[in-house]
Amino acid sequence: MKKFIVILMLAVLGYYLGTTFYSLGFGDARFEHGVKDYYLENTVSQLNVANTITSIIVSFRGFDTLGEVTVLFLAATALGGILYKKRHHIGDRSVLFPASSIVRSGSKLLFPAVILLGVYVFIHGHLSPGGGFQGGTIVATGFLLMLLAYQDFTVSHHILSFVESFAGIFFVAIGLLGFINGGTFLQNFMPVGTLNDLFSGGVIPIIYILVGFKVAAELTGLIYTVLNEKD
Amino acid sequence: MKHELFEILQFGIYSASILLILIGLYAALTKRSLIKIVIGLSIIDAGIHLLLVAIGYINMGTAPIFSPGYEDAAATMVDPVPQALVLTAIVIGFAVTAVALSLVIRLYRHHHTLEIDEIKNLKW
Amino acid sequence: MIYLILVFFLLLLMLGAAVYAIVQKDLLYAVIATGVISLVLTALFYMLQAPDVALTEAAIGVALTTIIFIITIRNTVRHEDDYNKKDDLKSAIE
Amino acid sequence: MVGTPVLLIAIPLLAAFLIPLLGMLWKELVRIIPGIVLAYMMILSASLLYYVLENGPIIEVLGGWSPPMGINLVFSPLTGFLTTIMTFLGFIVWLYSYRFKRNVDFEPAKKYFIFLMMLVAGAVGIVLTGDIFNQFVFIEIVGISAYALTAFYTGRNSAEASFKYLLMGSLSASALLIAIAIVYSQLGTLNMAEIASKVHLMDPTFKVIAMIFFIVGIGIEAEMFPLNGWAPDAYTEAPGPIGAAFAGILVKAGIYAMVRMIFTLFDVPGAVDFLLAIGLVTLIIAETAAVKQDRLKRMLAYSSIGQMGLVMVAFGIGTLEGVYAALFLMLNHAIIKPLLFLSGSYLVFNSKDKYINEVNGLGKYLPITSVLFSLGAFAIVGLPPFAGFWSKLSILMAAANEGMLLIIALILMVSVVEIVYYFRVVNRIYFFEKSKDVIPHRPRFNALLSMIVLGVIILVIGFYPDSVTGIIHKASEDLMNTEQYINNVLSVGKSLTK
Repeated sequence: MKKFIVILMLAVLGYYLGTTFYSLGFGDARFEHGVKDYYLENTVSQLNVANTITSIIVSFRGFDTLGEVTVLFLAATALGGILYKKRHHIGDRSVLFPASSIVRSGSKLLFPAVILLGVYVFIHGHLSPGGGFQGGTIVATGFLLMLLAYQDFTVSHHILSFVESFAGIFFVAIGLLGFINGGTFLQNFMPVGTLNDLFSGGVIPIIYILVGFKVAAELTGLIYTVLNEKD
Repeated sequence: MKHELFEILQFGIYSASILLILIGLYAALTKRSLIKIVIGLSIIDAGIHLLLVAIGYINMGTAPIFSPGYEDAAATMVDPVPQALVLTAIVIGFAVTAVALSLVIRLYRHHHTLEIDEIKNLKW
Repeated sequence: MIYLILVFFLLLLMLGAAVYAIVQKDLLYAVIATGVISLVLTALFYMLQAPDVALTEAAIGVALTTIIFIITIRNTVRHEDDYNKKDDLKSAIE
Repeated sequence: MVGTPVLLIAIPLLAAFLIPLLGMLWKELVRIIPGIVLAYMMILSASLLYYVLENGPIIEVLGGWSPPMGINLVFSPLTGFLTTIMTFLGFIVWLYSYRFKRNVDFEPAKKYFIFLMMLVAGAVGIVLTGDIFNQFVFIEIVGISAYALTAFYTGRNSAEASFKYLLMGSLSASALLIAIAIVYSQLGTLNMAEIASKVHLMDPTFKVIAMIFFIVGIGIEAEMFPLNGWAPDAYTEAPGPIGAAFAGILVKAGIYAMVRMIFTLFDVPGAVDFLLAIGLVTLIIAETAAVKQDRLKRMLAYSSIGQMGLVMVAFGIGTLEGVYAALFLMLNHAIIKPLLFLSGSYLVFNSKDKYINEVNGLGKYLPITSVLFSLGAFAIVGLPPFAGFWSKLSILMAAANEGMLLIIALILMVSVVEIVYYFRVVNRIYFFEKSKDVIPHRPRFNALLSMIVLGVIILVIGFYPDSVTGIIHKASEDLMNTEQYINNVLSVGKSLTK
């Protein structure tokens, strides 16, 4: 009976969603002068950043990213809080059986390459697709690979929380620095170099590298907490 | 012929994302196992992200990146704003899923079962 | 034309993976199906000219979400309507 | 002027990132820093509100990009009024729970204070921001810290209550995202002021459907009737002071988001009557459910939902007096309900299931707490000398001007129901014998101080209401005329573009 009501409700919801989005049109410009035209013009002229999405995320809507980084910080802290166990009986790693030799040798080889890729992605955030979030996640998967392959590979919680806190503090500090010459919070106060070279876009690459460090440290800590959960 | 093909593409992507949302909602509301409910939630998220990006697509558009050869291709670029929103939404969806799964582990620690009916000792 | 066929194939694959993820009783396969959905979504984002989002979906949707689900299954129960402790995963392997 | 509105959100974030570090140096710092930060936020928002009441709203531009392009914060009489209430309440809850977490060892206590500070900062963010997607991000911040706080105790039910809350919260987030997708695809902008000015260009069917998704999304946060299944469980399972924080801060932000969306963003005519209808349904269902409860905290939770229903009814009347009455009721509810939660949690401190009959005869053992609890009970019911009387009177007058006799009858009937279940508890405190196995727990000094401060404010508003009515009149005018809101925000845009 309950399933029938749910299916009925879903049919109604699907009908309304369908009619709305089909009549909404696909692939044609629906509004004449929206916000995107301003963004597309000004990423090159005022910020000299090649990747428009990075300039939107860090400079035009930088406050969103600050909230975004806080959401990840809160999720990592919440995970630590919810799965909290007394210090003395932290479970050993809940990996069922030791990794086979292929995984062990392979991951020793792959680990530096994955970290290098992650760092490359978040350093070139403002030139090529990618950025702080993507690069940080790739670095976290690198650490995950080592955590799964080697039982004795441990990541010290102190270093992780140091990196995480320092990256967060510098991000807010750069935001506050925006006030110095009469500007506003998160304003781009650095000179904006030339388009398509590494040091273009003023504050934007610095903020995105900090976000990359923070996301990498947070997700590694998050996975480490969940992984050491064997009760 | 080109425009007619494009209509089918539009129909396909919109209906796929709406179907994903409906499948996810069905799982979240009717399935009994907690992990299945969280899977349903992440499927709803996937559907919505596809919907948001499909909103910003412009016919024959290019990616909104001014790489060396495309400095002045601003006119034919796809709308970058929904992509920026989806990037934030994906990370938020992941954070909520991680918190949900930690709660599932905590519930399992107490009740040693993942069936939502056995855990229902909070009444309306 | 080829482009259209490819997109339709990917859409059908994604919807099939979604239904499989819901119906499958063994949670491990259901979670892998969720990973497949994210994988296909990455390809679709790439076709919709959204490279940043494709990279994020690949990094977070496929890699980390699947891993966190599998670790949770590792700590709780493998089959959907199963009550006993989680040693059935070891028995299933031997 | 001590600073700009953005510091209200930037400083708590900075402190939240600092606490794990400083916690390693000296354990006590983890308890002191949130207090300093919340006190600073309270003083800053009070001084900004004083400034704004004199010379018009402050529009804070972020990232150097003028409003329609960048994100902006709007510190107007309405948002300033709500921000000051929330930061004040955050400080009171911190003061109450400063020693409260002594028995819990260091790690969870650190997280408790971080989540409390982020709950307040997120709610302030929801109220101040002028951008719908930014509001969505802040709703998520408040959401995650609320899930973590609900699951704080390692008891049997807290994880389940938190999971149910998370399930509803993520469905609301999905509904909000769909609504944002529809609005953005039609108007090309995410800024509230520009949406309000361009909304007439939108096709009416899209407008109604976007509004429905918005109402479903924000309704879960603002505890509307069909969507507040999570609220009673979350209030009861959360620690005592957090129940007060939920009732005082989280629900206010939800109601503000709902009202801003209905009054300013969309001008769909039927929305205000819908708000009236939903508010009435929420009021009646919650109050009747509250009578049946035998646990103190669940009863307070239902009463809080009922009060929010009454606020929605007041907003639903739609006139200036209606909005004035609603804001006055929000202020009173934000002061009285936390007092009831805080004193109530001391009355049933040592009992596992917190039954009401464990409160018998505590009048002799916890004199001050029970006096404060009964003061709160008299105030919320609306007896003359206390604060609640004025707000209920203003609602009845607003309804009378509109000739809604049915609503007046319903509100009076519900007040009678409230009197029944509150006085039932008060007379148990004083006129029943204490049973042997109940061990009263004397509140510590800081908890007592925070409760007394709330009690004094109730008396001050009760005897001298026009200390606050001036602010509320300005705030209600600020909400009613949307053109002024649009001109303020977009004019800053014109002047700033270089």
